[in-house]
Amino acid sequence: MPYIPHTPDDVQAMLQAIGADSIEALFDEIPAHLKAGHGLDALPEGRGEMEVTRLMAERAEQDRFALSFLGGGAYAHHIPAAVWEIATRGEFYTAYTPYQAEASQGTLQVIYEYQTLIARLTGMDVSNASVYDGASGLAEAVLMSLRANRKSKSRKVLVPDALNPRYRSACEAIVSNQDVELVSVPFCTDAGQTLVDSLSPFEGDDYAALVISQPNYFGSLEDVDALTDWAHANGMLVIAVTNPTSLAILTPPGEWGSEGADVVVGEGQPLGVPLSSGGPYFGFMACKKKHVRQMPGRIIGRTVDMEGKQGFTLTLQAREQHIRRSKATSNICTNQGLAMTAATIYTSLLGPDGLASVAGHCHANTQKLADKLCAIDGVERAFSAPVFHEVALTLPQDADTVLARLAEKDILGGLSLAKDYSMKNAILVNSTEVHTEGDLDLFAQALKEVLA
Amino acid sequence: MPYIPHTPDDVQAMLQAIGADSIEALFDEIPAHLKAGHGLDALPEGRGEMEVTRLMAERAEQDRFALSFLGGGAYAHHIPAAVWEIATRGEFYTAYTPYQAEASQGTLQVIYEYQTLIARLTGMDVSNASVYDGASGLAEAVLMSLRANRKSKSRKVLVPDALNPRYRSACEAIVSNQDVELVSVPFCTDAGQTLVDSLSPFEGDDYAALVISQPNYFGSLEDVDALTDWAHANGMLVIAVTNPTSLAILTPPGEWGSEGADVVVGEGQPLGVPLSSGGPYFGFMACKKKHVRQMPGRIIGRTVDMEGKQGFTLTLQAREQHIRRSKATSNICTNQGLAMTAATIYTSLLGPDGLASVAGHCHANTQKLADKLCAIDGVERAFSAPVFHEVALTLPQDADTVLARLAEKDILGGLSLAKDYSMKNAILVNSTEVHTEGDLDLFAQALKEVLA
Amino acid sequence: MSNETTLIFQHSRPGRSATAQAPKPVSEDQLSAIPASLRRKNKPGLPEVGELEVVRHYTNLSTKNFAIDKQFYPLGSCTMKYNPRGANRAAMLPGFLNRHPLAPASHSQGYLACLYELQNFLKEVTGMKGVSLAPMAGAQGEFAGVAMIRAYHEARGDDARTEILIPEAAHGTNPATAVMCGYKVREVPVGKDGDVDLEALKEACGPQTAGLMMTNPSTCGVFERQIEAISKAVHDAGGLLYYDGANLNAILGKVRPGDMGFDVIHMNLHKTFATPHGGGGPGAGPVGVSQRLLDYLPTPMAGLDEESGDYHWIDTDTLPTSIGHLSAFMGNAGVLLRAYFYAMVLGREGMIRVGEYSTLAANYLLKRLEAIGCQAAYPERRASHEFILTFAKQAKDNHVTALDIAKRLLDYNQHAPTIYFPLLVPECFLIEPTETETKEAMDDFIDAMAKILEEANTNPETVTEAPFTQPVRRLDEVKAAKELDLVWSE
Amino acid sequence: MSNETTLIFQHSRPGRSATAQAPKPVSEDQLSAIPASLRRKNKPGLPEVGELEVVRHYTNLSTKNFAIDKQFYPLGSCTMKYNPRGANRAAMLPGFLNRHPLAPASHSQGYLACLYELQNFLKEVTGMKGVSLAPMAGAQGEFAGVAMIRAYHEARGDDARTEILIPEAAHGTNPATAVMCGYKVREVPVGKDGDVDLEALKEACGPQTAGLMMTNPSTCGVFERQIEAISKAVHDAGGLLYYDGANLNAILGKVRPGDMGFDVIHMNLHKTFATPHGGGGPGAGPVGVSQRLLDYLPTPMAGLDEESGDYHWIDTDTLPTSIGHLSAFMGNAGVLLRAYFYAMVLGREGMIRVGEYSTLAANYLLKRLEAIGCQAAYPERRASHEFILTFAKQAKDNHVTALDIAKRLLDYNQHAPTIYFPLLVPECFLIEPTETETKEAMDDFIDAMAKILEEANTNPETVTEAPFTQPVRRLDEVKAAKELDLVWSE
Ligand SMILES: Cc1ncc(COP(=O)(O)O)c(C=O)c1O
Ligand SMILES: Cc1ncc(COP(=O)(O)O)c(C=O)c1O
Repeated sequence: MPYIPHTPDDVQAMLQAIGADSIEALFDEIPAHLKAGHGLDALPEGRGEMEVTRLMAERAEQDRFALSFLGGGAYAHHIPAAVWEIATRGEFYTAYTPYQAEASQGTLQVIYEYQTLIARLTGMDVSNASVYDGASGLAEAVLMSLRANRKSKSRKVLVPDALNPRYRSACEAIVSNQDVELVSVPFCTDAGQTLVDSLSPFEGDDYAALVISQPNYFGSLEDVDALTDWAHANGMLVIAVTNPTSLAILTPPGEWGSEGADVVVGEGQPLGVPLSSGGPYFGFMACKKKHVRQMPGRIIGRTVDMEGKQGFTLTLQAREQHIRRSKATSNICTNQGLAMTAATIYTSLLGPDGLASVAGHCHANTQKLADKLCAIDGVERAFSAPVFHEVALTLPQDADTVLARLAEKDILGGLSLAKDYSMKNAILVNSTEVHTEGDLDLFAQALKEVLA
Repeated sequence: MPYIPHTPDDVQAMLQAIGADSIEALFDEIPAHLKAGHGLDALPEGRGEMEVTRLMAERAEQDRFALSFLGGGAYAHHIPAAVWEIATRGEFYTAYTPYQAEASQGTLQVIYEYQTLIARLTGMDVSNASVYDGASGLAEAVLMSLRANRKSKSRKVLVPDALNPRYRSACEAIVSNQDVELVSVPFCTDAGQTLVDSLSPFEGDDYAALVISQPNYFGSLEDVDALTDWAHANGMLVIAVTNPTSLAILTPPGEWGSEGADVVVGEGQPLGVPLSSGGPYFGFMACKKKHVRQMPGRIIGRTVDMEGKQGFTLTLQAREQHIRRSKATSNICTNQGLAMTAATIYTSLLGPDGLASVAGHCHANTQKLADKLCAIDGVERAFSAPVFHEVALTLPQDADTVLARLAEKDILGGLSLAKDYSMKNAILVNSTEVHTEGDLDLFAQALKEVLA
Repeated sequence: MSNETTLIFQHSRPGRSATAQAPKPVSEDQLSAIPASLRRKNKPGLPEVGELEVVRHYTNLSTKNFAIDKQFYPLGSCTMKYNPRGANRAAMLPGFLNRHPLAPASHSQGYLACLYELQNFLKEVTGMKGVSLAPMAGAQGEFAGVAMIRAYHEARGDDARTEILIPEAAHGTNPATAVMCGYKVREVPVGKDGDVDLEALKEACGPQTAGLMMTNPSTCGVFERQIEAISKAVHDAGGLLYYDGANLNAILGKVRPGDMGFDVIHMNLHKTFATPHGGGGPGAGPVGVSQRLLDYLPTPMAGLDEESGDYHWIDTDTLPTSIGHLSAFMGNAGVLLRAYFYAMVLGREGMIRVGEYSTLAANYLLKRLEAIGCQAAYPERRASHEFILTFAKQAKDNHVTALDIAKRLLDYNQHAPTIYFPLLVPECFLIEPTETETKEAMDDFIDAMAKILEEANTNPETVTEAPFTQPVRRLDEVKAAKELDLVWSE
Repeated sequence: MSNETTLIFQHSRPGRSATAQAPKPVSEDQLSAIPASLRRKNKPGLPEVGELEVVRHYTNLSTKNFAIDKQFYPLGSCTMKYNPRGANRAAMLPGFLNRHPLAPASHSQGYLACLYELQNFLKEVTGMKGVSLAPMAGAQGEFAGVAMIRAYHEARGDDARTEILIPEAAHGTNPATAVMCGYKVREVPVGKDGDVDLEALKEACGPQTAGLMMTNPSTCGVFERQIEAISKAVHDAGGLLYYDGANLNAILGKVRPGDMGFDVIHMNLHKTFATPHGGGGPGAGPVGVSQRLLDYLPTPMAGLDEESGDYHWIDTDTLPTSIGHLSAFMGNAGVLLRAYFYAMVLGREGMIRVGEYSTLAANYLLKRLEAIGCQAAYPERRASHEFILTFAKQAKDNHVTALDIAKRLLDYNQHAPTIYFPLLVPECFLIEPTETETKEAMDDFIDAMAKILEEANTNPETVTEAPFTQPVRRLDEVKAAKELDLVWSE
């Protein structure tokens, strides 16, 4: 029996100890007519590891492709082999939430180190142990801002249109149940940026927070100092949404404007987590110390044991559902521990200089790619703002059609902006350190052919 | 500096402690003119893990192929994922020979378990901790038989022509340096077996040992009982060369004839080691207890510590080069520990029934494949003897040409017997549990087309 | 005598790095397009360490964890069963790992095929009509489920329903979820036999009832025998029935939530489908629904065009009534692939065996522990896949608490069961052995418990001061919460 | 308190199995072609255990090892440097793992390209004219080397050469190899300064001299300064010079064996090229040769057709004078791929740095250890990448031996250096830190040594009875050798 070790002798011995005649007898409290003998007919017969592995290998093989320039919130990076060889060690892979601290110092110390890494990368005081992903993390941050902004009674939050639309929709799906309203802030269609000017209509109204995405969905860099100061001047908290790689070279949210952001969230995937069809990733979440009791999710503290020796433990559990139940900051329980562990190893391996050079190559490659593509007739940058590692381009033809034709050449040439922004001819293109000059040329060549 | 952690400060501090001005000064004992400033110009500039991984991934990709029926001493089997996920844990992967027993109980116990597994599989009393591979293991067994057979003064050993020719040539290359002669025993060209009849010419002469390969190179099963009894009756030791998978269902060498084989060697690869272009594999080696002091290689013993607790340690080291130097049983030092570890895990996972069912499928698939191929006009079994999981077939055309044309269809349809046995039209074909019915049909179909 | 407790930051030296891991630095010139005002002034205080140090540090840290791969881990409600290594390898095939979540369907057929089949398997084992794999853990599955209940009532204009009923034994995520979905929570008492107090429930039902959230078997470790009456009461009041599938392991193949009358269910694939818990996650919390909630399932889902045989995504453009996306992409894909592997290996028979053998193991362990003097919370009942012991007597007589016994178990190389949950049983253990542990592993646990009970009588300090053999002794939790030290500083 | 020392066989229960791992049993019918007389009568006594038990058992066993990934491991002569995880991943790419060793060249171009380039890299770093990657470890490389020397003399009809000269400091594999190649061994004494006794060597040279085997830097941890005179003496006598490349790490990029006059050399890729030691292996022991031995290199080798750009195998059909094959296929391919990865990451500059920084580390460690009172065997000499300490004084004064100190180091979480080798220095440690360890790791080792020296004076039992913190105390080796227990039985 796959994964069940019992022999007929074992079963007999166990039934005897129980005093039952058969395994079936153990289900005698279930009303008989509920126990439909349905037999799970839609399930196939069990197969061995060899057969299932072969089937899945064939399926995985189907989805291989040559060359991708897709970004939009998930980015291809080189992941050092050490990251997952260590993260999948049984001790990390098959443990659970460190409820028994003494038997979980490994996981607990990793989380404490992770919290420190995130705090330092974001310039914030404290971090939690991860939430599901960047988008749901934003929803948590929005709900948190309502609790944390004691000066505001509002259930409204300002959200820029230049935010990743997938973040907006997930956030909406989550917070709308609590009658929270996400109010749109338009972006400047020339610059591709959220201008302070466009915020003036909201002055004087009560909003709990302003969301600032750096970079924004178009890859554009926002004037975060001005936006942050505006929000604070208007009694709002600032929720920063950032890309962690970019923080190796960009001003950390903790230093935005004169006071810094209040809460920072983002998608942790770029820190050593494979694209893997969208997950498991992890959302990181950090805040100023004064808001820590409003932060959802697990938090680890450093303390000492009875003999004065350093140790780590779950702390501030009174925020969590298993203690506070309906009064908890969130319902989150299982988080994304393993991906967070991988990110901790990744970030330690890269260090500040390594991560900065990854960020630098992402930026430089994206610039280079934009130049190469814009050298093609009719291809232009859609916006004037400086970008980090993603750039919007307008094509002389319908974007969806062009992308489909590129895909036929096994090039995934970016994301269409048609549906989300009614920019029928625009695409969003990303490059990272994984692309060689040859890769960029291949793309440019293919696009030229498709447009010809 | 890749893999070197020292910062300029570290270097300064170290040089200061040494009292040297520069690193170069540490080489001042080397005659200056020998230190040619050659600069290693043929080496490329160093690249990052990302680039080298990409290059190697592209190269690995080049060598992927659809469907292989190659055997000849290395066999494709399903390897449970657990095997290498555990074997490559740092504790096994980055440790060395367990010289410090107290800090190496993990490796030591694995070897002790491995020795037990091999002894039980082969039906022998004792096993060593592995030698390089099956072929070099045979050379060690031949040399060992000269030492162990005290009744014989001979430096000659009888070796069947039906032995894997690669084993014979490696063995020859090794033992010939000590003026050991390998004397050929022909096989019956009808049966593809080594008959006792063909041994009669050697009766009365002094040979240290007779080598018996079960199955032999053609996949044929030998009459091992008769061969063994003949050898013992003629004062020779018996060296068995076996396939470990087959031992799940075939008579173990320890039970051959009335006394059993004296030494058993073989290629351990089928026990959980990937094909991996030929290595690292491991040779297993087992013998009767009375010969243990003549066996080369590391051996682990079970004992107790000062408190009476069970523990494991290297033992009988007086056979080994680090103690006995020129009087050692062999020069072997580093062996194939990791592959042996993998094999121990593999064999434990499969168990007696699992391994028997792998062996059974190998045999059944090979029979089925032979039937399918022999249904093609002009294709026939080359020999009449029963086979385990490899079979020689004659084709109506030149074997090398046919195989090359199959390879163009990405089917590696077996090994040519042209060069080694002057059987121009014959091929050696293997199937294992990894082949589906569809795979066998594909091969048959392709062969049909090639021969048409 | 080792320095294992050093933090990775303490290994840092300015200028040290794992050079092979990063591309060569870019020149300032190449960054000139980024305005100086947006550049960070000081490099972030990440550790500057070499590759060997990182590998050694995290390898050593890993050894300070208990884990299924090393210990029996009978954490009740968590289903710590064996995580097949084959599933890990399959999910980490480069073709899966490198697939971008927004790759077009033309380049996703292999992946979509796995998801589509997994949806169908889950429908079958739960008896539901539709399944979405999108939620990223049990709690998010709960969220999706209750949000669908809300969407359902709203679509019918039935907007006076403001309350969710929840038995008091429920897991904390249940009430927290209800609140996240904008509901008030009304707790329903549980009787002495572990079943819900049916009369109290009936009284609680009314036009304000949006639904009831419950597990069955419940977190009391017993099967709720009145499930049909409960279902009827809630449905009669116009509410819907939510099934917390955390305990699905107990009844796989025996009885299906759909057949018990539930309208919506989440599953914890990291429990029932053996995907790893990863030191806290990730999980996956797919939701299944009955006919009436089909239109509200969270997106995206995998769809199949029967004619062409092509797979596609079902998203809000084709399912506009959906409660929408719960994550940026499509949930915890890698977890789903592992669950798919597991389901394929087990197949029909294997699924049925899970319920049978997990129940067998729990009842065996319960009876044996009772025999050595442990007190069952519900001694008259069958255990489901888990069961509750109470150490109220030891706490009273010897001042040895459930916590103490849990800590002492660590010294015996046994992970402690879940403690102090559910809240309604004092000094309790919730014990779940799962079907993948041998009888010998359970016997070792029983032996350890026997010794500890003996120690509690004869030498209570060995229990109350335990553990003695772990990397640290008991930790000062008060200090941890009062002198918050959440981030390291030099 | 755990049962970790249980053998896997003791977990066995009749009929238990890891069912997912094997295909379903075949019927007796399908085996009917195998004569009953050849079938085994009883199933082999392999363990019958479940998948979780196997994973748990071997995971737990692994934790009872010291390893580079966990500890400083300064085992002299073994070059225990960091094993890059990237090399492991690259070598385990499915395309490499699944390639059958006898796949035709048409299906091996990627693999051959790696081997071909590796051959060239090794030629360059050693200064030799040709390289074969075939030998499977250092000792097999030695065998190949000496067999080539023999083939060379034989080809010239020079068959009175029956002796190989070997300095007494040499590694045991050297004399053992000479004998395996049919030679007698004559040992050459080593002087007080660690250099060979040149006069004695000259006297030993003669028409019976087939060659000399030596390492440089030698196993005394110093560079043999008279290498040119030695080379001349042996060559003048008609012998050839064999270089044991186990110590190549010390001189990478500084001086090349080919430039020192060696005719043949083996390299230990598991040392110098950072491939893992795997708890005892595998290694790889490629051989390099000067012009005159090119024809004898072991096969197969990778060749390149410059015109077509295609790679092919060079085998005995095109190189009939080769000493032939040393294994069934082509050596330890997976190890070679790891070494290739390493060489590509390091590149030209990196190779040069290896020699520099391994030498820096050794000299630092030596000076610091001397400063705390350790006795160097060759205090006047520079250390190479390793060096020797002698504890003869401690043995005499305190009855604390090198073995005792080694065992005590384990308690300080430091792997012990090589002990009692080379044989000519009494009570010695051969210490090799390698270039991949931080100064702090070395400082920890120094601190531990300082404490142990102190303990040896004040409290010698803590040293002579060590270790105290390992899974077992000192083992009864006499019992192990006398009451041989090599195979478990019930
Ligand atoms: C009964 C019960 N319900 C819900 C959950 C929540 O699931 P998750 O942790 O995956 O969010 C759990 C998990 O711990 C549980 O035990
Ligand atoms: C100096 C020296 N020569 C030769 C060898 C033999 O190498 P291997 O163990 O790879 O056979 C060793 C290894 O231990 C060594 O240290």
